[in-house]
Amino acid sequence: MTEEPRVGVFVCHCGMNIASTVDVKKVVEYARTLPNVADAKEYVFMCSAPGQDLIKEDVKKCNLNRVVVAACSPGMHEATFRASIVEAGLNPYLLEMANIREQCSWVQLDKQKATEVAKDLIRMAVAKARLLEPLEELRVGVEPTSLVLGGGVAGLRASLDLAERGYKLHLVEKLPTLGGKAARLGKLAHVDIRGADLVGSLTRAAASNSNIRIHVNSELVDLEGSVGTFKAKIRTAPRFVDEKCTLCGECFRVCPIEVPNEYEFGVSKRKAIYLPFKEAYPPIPVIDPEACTRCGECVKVCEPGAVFLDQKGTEVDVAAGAITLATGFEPYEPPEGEYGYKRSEKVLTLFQLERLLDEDGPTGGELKLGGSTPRSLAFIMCVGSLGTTEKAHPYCSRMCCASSLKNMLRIKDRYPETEIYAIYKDIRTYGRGDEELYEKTAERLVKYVRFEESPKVNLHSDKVDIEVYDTTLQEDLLIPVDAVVLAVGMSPSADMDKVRAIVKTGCSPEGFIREAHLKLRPVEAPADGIFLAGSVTSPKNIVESVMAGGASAAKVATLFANKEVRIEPIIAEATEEICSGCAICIAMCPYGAITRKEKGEKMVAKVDKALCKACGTCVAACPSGAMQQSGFKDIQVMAQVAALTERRGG
Amino acid sequence: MEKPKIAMYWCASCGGCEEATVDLAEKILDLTSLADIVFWPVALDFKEEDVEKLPDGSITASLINGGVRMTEHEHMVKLLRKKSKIVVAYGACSAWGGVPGLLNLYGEEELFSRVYREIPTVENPEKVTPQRSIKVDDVELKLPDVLPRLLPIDRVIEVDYYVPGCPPTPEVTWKAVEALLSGTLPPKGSVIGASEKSLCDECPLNETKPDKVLIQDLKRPHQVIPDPEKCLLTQGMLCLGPATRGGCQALCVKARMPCTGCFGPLDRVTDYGAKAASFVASIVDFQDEESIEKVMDRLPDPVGTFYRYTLASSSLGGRARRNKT
Amino acid sequence: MSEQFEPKIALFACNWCTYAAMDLAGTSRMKYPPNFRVIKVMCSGRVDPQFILEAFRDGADGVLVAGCHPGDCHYTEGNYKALRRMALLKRMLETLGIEKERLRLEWISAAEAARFVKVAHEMVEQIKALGPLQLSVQVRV
Amino acid sequence: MKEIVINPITRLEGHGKIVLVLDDAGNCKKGYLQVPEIRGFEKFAEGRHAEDMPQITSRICGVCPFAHHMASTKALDDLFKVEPPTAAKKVREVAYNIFMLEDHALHVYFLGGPDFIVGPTAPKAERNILGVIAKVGKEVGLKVITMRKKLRKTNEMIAGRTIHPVLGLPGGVSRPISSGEAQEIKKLADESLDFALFTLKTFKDIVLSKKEYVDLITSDAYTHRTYYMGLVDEKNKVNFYDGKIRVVSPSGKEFARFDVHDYPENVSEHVEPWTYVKFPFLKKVGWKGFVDGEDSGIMSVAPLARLNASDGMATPQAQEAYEEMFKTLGGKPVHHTLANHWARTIEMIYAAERFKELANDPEITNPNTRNLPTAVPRVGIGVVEAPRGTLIHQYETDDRGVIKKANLLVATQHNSARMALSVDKAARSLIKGGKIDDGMLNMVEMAFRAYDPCHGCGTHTLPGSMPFMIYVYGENGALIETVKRNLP
Repeated sequence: MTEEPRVGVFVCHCGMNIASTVDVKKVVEYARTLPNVADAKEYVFMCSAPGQDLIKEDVKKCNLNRVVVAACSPGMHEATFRASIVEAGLNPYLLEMANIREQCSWVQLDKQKATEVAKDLIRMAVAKARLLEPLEELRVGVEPTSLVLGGGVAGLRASLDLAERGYKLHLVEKLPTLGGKAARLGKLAHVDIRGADLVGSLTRAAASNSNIRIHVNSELVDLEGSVGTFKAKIRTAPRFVDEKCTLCGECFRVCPIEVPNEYEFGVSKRKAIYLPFKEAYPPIPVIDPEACTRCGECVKVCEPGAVFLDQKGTEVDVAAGAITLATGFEPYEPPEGEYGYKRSEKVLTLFQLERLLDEDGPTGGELKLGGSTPRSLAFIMCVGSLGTTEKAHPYCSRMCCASSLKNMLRIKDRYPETEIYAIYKDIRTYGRGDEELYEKTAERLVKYVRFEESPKVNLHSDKVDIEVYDTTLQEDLLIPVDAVVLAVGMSPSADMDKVRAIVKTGCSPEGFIREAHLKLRPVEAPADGIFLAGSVTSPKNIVESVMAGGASAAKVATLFANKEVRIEPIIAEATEEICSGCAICIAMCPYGAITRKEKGEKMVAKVDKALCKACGTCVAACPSGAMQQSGFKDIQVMAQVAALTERRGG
Repeated sequence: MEKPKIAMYWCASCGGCEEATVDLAEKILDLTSLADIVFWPVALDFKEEDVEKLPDGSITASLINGGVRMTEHEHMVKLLRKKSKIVVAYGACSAWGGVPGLLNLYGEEELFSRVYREIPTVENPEKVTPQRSIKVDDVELKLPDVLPRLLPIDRVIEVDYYVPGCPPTPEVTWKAVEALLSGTLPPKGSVIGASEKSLCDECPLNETKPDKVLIQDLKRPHQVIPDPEKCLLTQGMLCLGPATRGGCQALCVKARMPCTGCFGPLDRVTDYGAKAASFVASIVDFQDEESIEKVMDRLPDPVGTFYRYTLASSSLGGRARRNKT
Repeated sequence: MSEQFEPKIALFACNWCTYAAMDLAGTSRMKYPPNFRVIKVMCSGRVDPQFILEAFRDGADGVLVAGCHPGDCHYTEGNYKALRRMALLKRMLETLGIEKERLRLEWISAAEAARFVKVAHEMVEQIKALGPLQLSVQVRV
Repeated sequence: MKEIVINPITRLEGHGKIVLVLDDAGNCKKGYLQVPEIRGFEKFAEGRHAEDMPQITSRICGVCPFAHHMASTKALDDLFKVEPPTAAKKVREVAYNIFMLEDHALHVYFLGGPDFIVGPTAPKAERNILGVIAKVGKEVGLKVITMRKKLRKTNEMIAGRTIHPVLGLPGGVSRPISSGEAQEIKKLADESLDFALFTLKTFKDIVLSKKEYVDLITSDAYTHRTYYMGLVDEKNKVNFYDGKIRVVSPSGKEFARFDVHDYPENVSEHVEPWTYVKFPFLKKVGWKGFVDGEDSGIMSVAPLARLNASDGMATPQAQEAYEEMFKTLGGKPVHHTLANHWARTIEMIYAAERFKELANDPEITNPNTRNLPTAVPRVGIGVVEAPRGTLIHQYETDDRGVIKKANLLVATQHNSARMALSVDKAARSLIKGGKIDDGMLNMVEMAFRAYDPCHGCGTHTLPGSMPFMIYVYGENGALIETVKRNLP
């Protein structure tokens, strides 16, 4: 910056708000004595039209090239005064404000002392203003196409809400079918429909919406760029069966391979060539490449010739302005032996129970364990939640209580004689209608046993014993039952870390994805352009997941509607002539905005302007001073500091 | 035409800077052919008065090493400033006080009582200490005054250029001399002869760094046998290379020892120790106070570590000294 | 000086929390001592230890660095970086003969105007008790 | 009465300033050597990390940084109670002998030597390395310069840096020597020995062949009967890197032989109000003022002292030269200060021979050069023979290895009392009748340059003679005359 700074200082009375405790005259006189101050003026309301005109005229008259306004908090009128100096032909970032109302006149009583504070604040502002530089606001055009990862309820809701607003999007699902976990639940609480049907209505809508391009059996494998201009690489695994398939079912019959059916949470088996479930979308079978031996039986029996064992996977690059993460959760998987899990068919998880109670499930809704229907059942609650065991998560998984209660009632409906124990640490029926479920179970004589020390499950050939200290009765109980249901909670989805690594976003202490702000920005990731739906951020029930999906769609739509993102130019930048590529800054950035790029054979840090959010943490860490933040450069802040007293600031 | 005149002078230094110039070896002869060395205490001699006699600004460039410790130094550097067109702070001591600047953590009294009384081998029943002036068989013997603090020369006179290093390597010295003789010089106050970037730029281990440089522990050199193929900092050793000006070609790191910062700060850094501490603290990969403090406990002497060569030039200049009010 | 000692305290305030909290204190017409001189930064993570030593050198009797509560940083973790740096700097200040009470790190959210006022009173009292710093330092000529 | 101040302005902060007091007859009745400098390493060592001391204390002297670095490193071995692997010890000793050789060469050819090689009476302008080159021939001169450069480059390779090395750590050295490097080192070792032998030959041809020089060396003005101290191995042979401290009396009898840990029982330091340097002396004899003889605790260190304090050299060719010297100068101990120059060339041969032994020892390329300390540090003491004499570092730390107290007995300091004697005696025997001429003053100066004193290396001047400014004051302290010595 070659030109000699000519600073104009404009002190506002704000009616009496400032003038009553700050001697404005004195302050203005003092301001005139400061180095590089070309002129200082006062006015009763600087923000008023005449006040702003005063500034504009003065900028021209005294050809000022820096402006200090001493008035209210920048939060109030920085924009106003920036606009007025722009009209006067100056760059908006050549303005510095001294907050002498909120942080001075309003909080001080003694006029003399308040006046001293005002003088100091103005001296410091002038010191910084001298070194201000013109900055150009950055704008990035936004590609109005979205990328939604995860085809569960949250992802589907997010996709539909966006598509219905007229935006195009890619819906990417890792599994061969849409629907997520909800599609594998039986009858849902409060509404008398099965999970598969609930999800089915969404998948059908998505499938028939021309704005939505569905990629099942697919994963995001690479991501470049930033908000507005992401470039995503989507890899689709081979399905080995194409749409010519008529679902005659011959191939299932002849396939010699049987493996546990993950869509039934392992309570039944499926073949190597299979249709995940009746309502699966797309309604095309798929071959499990791990299980398949390539024996070719299916090819032989396939009339339409829809099976291709040598099919290859495909990769496609898509441009996206925003990304919504709806990659869901995993049911908590108890370690073998925990509460007898996997040691006996009499011990099953809540999700497995859902399958057994589903009319379309393997048993047609019959509750049969090893051929017989249990006459007594114990639900152990909070399995994998509330820190009940060493491996358990510290948090509450929110959905397991209501879901357990619902299932208890289903069992009571179907097998009224069944004796049911609810062994719980805490019952949290916070959702609408859930409390009624709780009361109904009481009416239906479900026996509640509360524990602090998690119960012990002893397996016997004919029955299961549960040892537990009941904190209500305050005595040890031995409860013999025929079967045990483990009300397992929710864990972060298995490939969460893989996804996070690709989209470069942080995780919460629980291992879910961290929100930009827990309360105020719950469906946004810290990095711009990354949105969050469903249980990627924390355990959620279906209602909450759907809400989050809709909310995230609204956020994406807002971004798209603006057509471009404006970036405050107070971002960080590394001076290549000084940067040695020491890499200290990279770990400082919560947004992954800094990378080391080879320049010639040497390395230097490079900041992605669109990713930088201007916190300046990398600048404070930069050991060489190569990294600087526009508007908050070391020399600018140091000048402000040096002006603390007149010793050096004068 | 007349050859440029060069002067070299030493204040409170160890002689290493002189050795460094002697290590120019045969290049010294080149130097003498390019310039007249008008003043070089190790080589030639002038008495103060003789310098006085020189016309002001008649010396093309004075290279001064060592910090200002005694009253004579103060006087002499002021004199040289007057007589020289260009004054160069040569070496860590004159640029930032260097290792002897660490004495600024203590007062003169503490120094004298330690050296002349407390040290166990001292046999000093009458508690004698050296005197500024003392009569011994009616002759007055004088000793020069020790300043309350050691000062980098730019706290006493204006300095035009800096040549960093403890000591500057022959390569750096020669580059600086060439710059001075070529006359094509950077803006006043610049460092000459060394790199514009920090040591990492020329360190063979820089590319071995992972994307994110973070540490869970600080290790002092005697506590770890480092993998010579990996960046020392990423192994938890306090290598100050990232904060230190390059130019030495990473001599210490090549000897598997961390950089201790003898080439000092880069242009935009005003307080080397604070900056070095800032980057080190920043990469301590913990978020709870207790774990952070645990890591800091591993480094009992941060001041001596981060200010090894620059304490006298730091914002505080040493242990805070209050104005007598 | 005959009048009673009014310390000068440099306050590095995070734009999103403490700066806002101070504005709130103002709009709620709370009162606090006239000793703070605010230097606004976008995040406490921007505060370079150099700034703090410079402040002491340039006449500050105390320095207050204030940012968002842990976990609430507007930039997710800038305040943790501040925490790390202050932890180390405090140790250095002790060796450098500056009482650690003169450097204070506080978490004050945008809503905690009252908390700011409380901290302000506390710190001013502490520093008045310590007395003026008034360093004598040589600067470059 | 008059007072003469000789102010060696080669360095203003002192490193030797001479005050001569003349009686009314103009005869010198007292000469003082003042050291008006203090840098306080013992003090600011406090609070530092112990393991940093080898690098911090090397800053005491940039001419002999290796000496402090090594004494400090050995103090750390002791402090952390950790034994370095044999390979590490050998690497240290290789570097150390290279350093001794190179530092002695500096003195012989650049500093003290010119007095003899070019001659004390030769014009000042020639009394420097260039004069030496003129005298011994250009190729020889270049040989000296390149030899020194090679030695220093090699130490840079081994120790990271040659000025302020970074090699030393408690329990070893920072890096091993690669087999490739070992090859270069072997080559250099052979050259070094030739060079050392050549140096002795040159010294003999030029100095010992001239009667007036020998007379000068043996003249009474340069003779003091003091105790002598130096490190010796178990066979009482000179060793630079390690051993026991041995003291012989002026009559050549063994007075003491002790481990460095017992130095506080054997050595004390006397303080004078007119100089910043302290005067170590033998505690068991006691401080009797600035006098020599059996009853005065004043001792001497450095080359001649080391040879006097030992029963010989540990290597054959050095031993030969050792015997020759004592034969020529009339048996042990030799009390002639100027014989230090001769002793120095003999030590160069030893350093080169020892260097060669180690260079050919396959052990030096053993990659295992570090043992990590485990003990809780308390107190550590280390000793080496610096070019200028016995050098002792002692540290006391807290559990974290932070220095609580440090004590440094610097080599030159051990000579300070005898140096004061030398200056006083030379001045008194040379300056008579108020007549002061240049030659005399050079003689006075030679009296202590022979020690190659290193109060921050004040007397290391290329011209080989220290420029003087002499002020003659009258009784009333008024300046009577000033004499300049070899100023342009």
